[in-house]
Amino acid sequence: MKPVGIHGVGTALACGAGVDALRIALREGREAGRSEVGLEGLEDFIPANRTRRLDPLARMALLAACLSLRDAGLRPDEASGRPTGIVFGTALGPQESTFSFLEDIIGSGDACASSFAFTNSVHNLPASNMSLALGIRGPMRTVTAFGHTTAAALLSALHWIREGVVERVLLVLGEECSAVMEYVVRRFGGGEGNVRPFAPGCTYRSRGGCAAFVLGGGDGPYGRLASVEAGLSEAEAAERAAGSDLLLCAAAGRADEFNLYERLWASHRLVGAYSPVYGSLPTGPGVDLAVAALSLRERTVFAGPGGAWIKGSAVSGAEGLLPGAVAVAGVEGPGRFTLIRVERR
Amino acid sequence: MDLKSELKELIIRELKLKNVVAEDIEDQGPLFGSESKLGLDSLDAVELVVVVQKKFGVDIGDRNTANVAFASIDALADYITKNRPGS
Amino acid sequence: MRPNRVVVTGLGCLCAAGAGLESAWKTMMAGRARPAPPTKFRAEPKRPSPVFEIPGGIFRRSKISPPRPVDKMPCLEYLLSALEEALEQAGLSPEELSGRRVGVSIGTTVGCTLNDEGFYAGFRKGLEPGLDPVERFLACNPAPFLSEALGLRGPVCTINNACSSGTDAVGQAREWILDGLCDLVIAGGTDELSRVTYLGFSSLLNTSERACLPFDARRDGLNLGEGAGVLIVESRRSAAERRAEVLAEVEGYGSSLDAYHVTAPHPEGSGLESALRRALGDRNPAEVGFVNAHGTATDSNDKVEGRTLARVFGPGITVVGTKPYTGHTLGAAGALEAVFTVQGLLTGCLPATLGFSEPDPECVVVPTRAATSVARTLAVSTSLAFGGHNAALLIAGPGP
Amino acid sequence: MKDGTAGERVLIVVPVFNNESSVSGVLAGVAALGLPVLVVDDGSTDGSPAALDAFPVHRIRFPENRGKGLAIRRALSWAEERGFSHIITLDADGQHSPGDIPRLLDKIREAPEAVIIGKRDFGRGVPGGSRFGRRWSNLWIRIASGVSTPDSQSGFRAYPVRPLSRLKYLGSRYEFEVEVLVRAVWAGLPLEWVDVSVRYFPPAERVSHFRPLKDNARISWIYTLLVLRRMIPFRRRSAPPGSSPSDSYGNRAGHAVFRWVIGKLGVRPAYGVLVPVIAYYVLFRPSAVRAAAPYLRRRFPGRGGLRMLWPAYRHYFAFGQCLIDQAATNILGREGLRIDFPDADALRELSEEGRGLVLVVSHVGVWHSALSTLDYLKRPVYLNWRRERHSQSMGLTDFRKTGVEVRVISPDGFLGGIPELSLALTHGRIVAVMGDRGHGSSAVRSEVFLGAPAGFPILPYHLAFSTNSDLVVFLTARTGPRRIFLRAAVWRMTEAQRELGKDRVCRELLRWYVGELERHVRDHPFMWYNFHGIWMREEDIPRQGRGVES
Repeated sequence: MKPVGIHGVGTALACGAGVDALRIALREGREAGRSEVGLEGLEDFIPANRTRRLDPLARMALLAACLSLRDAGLRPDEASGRPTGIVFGTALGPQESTFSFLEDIIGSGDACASSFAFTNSVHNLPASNMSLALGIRGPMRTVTAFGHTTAAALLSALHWIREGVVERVLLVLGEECSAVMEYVVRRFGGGEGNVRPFAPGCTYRSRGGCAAFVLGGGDGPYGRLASVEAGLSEAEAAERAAGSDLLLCAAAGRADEFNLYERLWASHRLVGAYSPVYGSLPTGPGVDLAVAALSLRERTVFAGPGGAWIKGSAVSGAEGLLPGAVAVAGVEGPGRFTLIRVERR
Repeated sequence: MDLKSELKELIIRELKLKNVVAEDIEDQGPLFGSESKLGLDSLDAVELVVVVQKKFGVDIGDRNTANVAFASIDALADYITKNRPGS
Repeated sequence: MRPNRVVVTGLGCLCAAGAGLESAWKTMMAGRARPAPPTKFRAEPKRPSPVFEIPGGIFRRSKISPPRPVDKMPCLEYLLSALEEALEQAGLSPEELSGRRVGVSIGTTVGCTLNDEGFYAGFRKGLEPGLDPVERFLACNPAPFLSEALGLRGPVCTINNACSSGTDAVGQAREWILDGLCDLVIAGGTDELSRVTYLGFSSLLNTSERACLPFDARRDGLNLGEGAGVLIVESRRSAAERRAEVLAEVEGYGSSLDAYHVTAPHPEGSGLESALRRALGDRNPAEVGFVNAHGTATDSNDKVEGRTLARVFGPGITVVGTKPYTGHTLGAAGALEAVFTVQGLLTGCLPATLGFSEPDPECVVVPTRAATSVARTLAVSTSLAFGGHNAALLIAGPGP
Repeated sequence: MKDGTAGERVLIVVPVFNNESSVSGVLAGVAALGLPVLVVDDGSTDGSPAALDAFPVHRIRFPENRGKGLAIRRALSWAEERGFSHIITLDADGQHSPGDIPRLLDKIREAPEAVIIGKRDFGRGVPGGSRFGRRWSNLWIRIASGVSTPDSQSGFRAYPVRPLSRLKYLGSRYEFEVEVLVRAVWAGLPLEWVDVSVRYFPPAERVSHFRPLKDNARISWIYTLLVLRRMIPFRRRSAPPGSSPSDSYGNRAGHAVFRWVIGKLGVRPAYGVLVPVIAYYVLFRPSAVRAAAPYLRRRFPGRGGLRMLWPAYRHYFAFGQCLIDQAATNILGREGLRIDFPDADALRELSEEGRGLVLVVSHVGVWHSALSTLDYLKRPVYLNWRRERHSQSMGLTDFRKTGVEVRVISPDGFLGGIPELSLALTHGRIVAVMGDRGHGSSAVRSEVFLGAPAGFPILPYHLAFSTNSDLVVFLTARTGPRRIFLRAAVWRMTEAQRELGKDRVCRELLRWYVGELERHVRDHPFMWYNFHGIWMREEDIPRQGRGVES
């Protein structure tokens, strides 16, 4: 089976834009708190007049994509140099545009619905805007399947690369946080303070953020995607994760997640949940994949903020433990797990 | 503020134009097409139809009417003055 | 491609033309269609346009017990009805599938959006509206819903590639089987008519005030529709083991972006052409008997699609547009049209592209004017999506 | 290839003796893995030494051939001096393929403290001798160590360096590879296996220095010696440091015999066998009497010297019976077990409230069986416990067969496992913690027990207080052959108590626990088996407990 490597990582999160901002936040244990995802950096990559019509989710996704390309040593205009595909995974989709379209209808009447808002409210527009801004003409797939999103997106990317449909895939996973969603989360019992994975009560807070990856054949500086498995039972996930040095749980403060992940972390020596750094995201496993890649590249187990640790050593820094394989676990649904293993020899 | 400058502000704000100010838009200059430096396309034209409807209650029924009304700022101002409800 | 081949063993269809493939196909072959102003919602768009609604109650209640009531979720009701039909034809029962590694790959657009006007109206006035619409939004994502309802363990994915979602869903099912992730996939698409999409397409000025006329010189826009299409896609080995009747083979799939414009297709159809080439693989285009075109009847789509089909398959290629019978069902379109493509290969004939009379030199190709017989060997189904994405399926029939 | 796994540093060891035809191929294969290599040239007289020059390996040379066992023992000490955590030995005759080394590395990461054996796939084409040889030595190993191993002769292995380099060995030639397995099990190291491929050459080609007659004789001799050694329960000098007296009760041979008797004949005959064995302990093992003395002197005050022997005998006899009953439950299953548990319903009602519950357990009676009866609560139990040696061989380690889902959280883990235990409690799980002996650094506070101040851990009470969980003192006693009595005293943690502050509440909880324990040992004098010296000399009673703020 042809190895698929992670060649570039780009993140646009509450802790800042770029993989360096994520590394600093992980190393210094900074919490996302209520800070917004800064999108100003997009102009350094794409001139403003070519991104004027993009809504916040499309902007965030494009920024993360450009950052991942730069991390892989590519300028935006070099993205289309080789056959490249785009996979965009989002659970909640473009909410700003959806609700501003409704605002128009309700506020100004049926005939006054904005075509900009309607266009942007179609879920694959972030991916289309990436193709326009970066001139990418390969295959495209936008996945919106809640808990299954991350695994489904990765499986598509793996297939295209292994079957030679493309040489590279720009994989972007992310969420936009609208006022409506904040209200919904509050009504569901989401907390005001910081996200605490496995906390007794619900500390889930709707937060936006994107993680982007440049995937390609052969090992990358971050290692390779050793396996991506979906629909695993709890026992199967625990067994698959057993062989890795570090297990990351995409726990993000939901009230019931202790029972969901209990068997997984009980059988594991080193466990981390970094949602306090980037906030609660339904595509959390996507950001955890970025953290896994960083841990492998830096040969480091990041301590993360106080709430990030369940079990394991608080040691971090270059001379810390030497992870060779990191597993990322996410809950797809009742009794179903996604398990992604990233390895770097 | 006269109708023409209002239209220019409107176009810049509603079509989310960047690095463009009202003074850059000439009254007779073409709004669309390759000669125009505003870089507007068919989606901007469709949105302008909605904007004109929302702000002035003037309906631009179909593409042919749009081609005529959107020829330039002057053309648009004339069309609106002629078709504005109560004018 | 690996030795493992991917075949279709079950078809399910629910659209304005009929509840179930047999009745829909009969209506289409008879050249009957009933576009009409919407009755399920009130709207005053700038350009009112006829739609293809599914009358309530004409379709079978599914035996599959959904984990949550689906009465207020037409997307899911349509999908369950089409699934029921497809499973029956494939000789599979929900009990038999439970617990097995079976994939669910479904395309949709409206099926996974929280565009509930009532809820938002309450929110914008700060009235703290009830969360039922949100519960429905969280429950009605089609693929997770189906996988949980049938207790399946295979991969799950809902694709939202706008109008090509259904085609991509079948393409993804094929990828999963070739990768050995599962032997059987429930693939398809579903969408419901909603005020939001109705007003949205009207705001883009690409809806017609009359019945849509694909590839016709008089065409001036699309009509929206609703419904669901489902295909049971499995490996040839699995079908042989179950001694299931193979209806057709999903031989190829291609997906490709134009990188040209957010709402208009690339003038030369470069994206569509590369999707077609990829779907054709090493097959000679001349072997293709007919194309079920996207044919939305908008000015730019039919011009670009027609010219590209002519360039790839030759101007004389037999082309059919089925949207005059179903309307543009968005997320379901690709799936319904894949179902109709297989049906065309099985029956060896295609319906007329209803309403077509005046050829348009810009479109080059001329779609079927009446019921047309075709070779039952090889066919293509195409989709050109909002945002410049193109997808194509190459489907091989039972043979001449 | 990275140099091993999380924290592990692995050295590849290749003993060589006149293997000129195959050593280069083996070393080339090993070099590709990028791991450090040590070759022990056991007095080769052929071209082997010259062949070694082509490879960047560390080398040790014996002037004359002294045996593969000695070569490996020398490699073990060489590795220990240089801080290697593991060595992987593979033969120089090409029988083992270096390509399988990554499998051993994965296993090392999974079980760093285990001896890992490359289990050869004895498919077709393997000389009869080897298969018979393998089965024969497997049988001896099972008798000598009570552990069954599918391929005890394979020389393709991974050894944990530190624990093994401290043991004393007799064998210097091939028999060493058998002896090291037995001693490893005695030292409490688990055995693990990974499948490895095996290349057999036609007899003519294979360069083997295994002298059938002489070496088989040595192997048989070592087996006999080990089995005999095992049967005679005299004190083994090589008990690893830091193990408590109760860790090394009887040894593997004794346990294997008892298990055999229980399995075949039932518990009563096993009690019969116990009579002479316990007599021997009490009469000839001063350490045994010394370990039980602190408790017995306080429990039966006024009996000095020889008159203490009889209570000591009864105490150890009861302890032996408990171990037999526990083994019986493991072997025969739970049907024969009779349980009297008057507080069972009270505990179920408390448990059904779903709040976190701290179960304070003690080294009394057959507490493993007691825990396993809690399956009726249908809730996972987290157990903060370090497995002792003797419990391992008596099969006390796993609770899998008992239906209760026990998750052992080792006190040697991060912060003693406290973060995990508190997390489990906040999510309504049951957490069982030892009340009569702390592990490692956990805080201890003094409380009068049987008339004198003794040190007790306060971890259970800290946990209950900080997570607002109720407590249950869970005590058990053996009241007859395969009969156990269970007692659950409940303490509801209320808001009012929490206002009193952690120190006050923890002191009261400890007093409550010690009171329950005291009443229990009054009723069942010979049921307490915490042979640690918990009673304190005056000077080392801590002013206030070294609490671990959790």
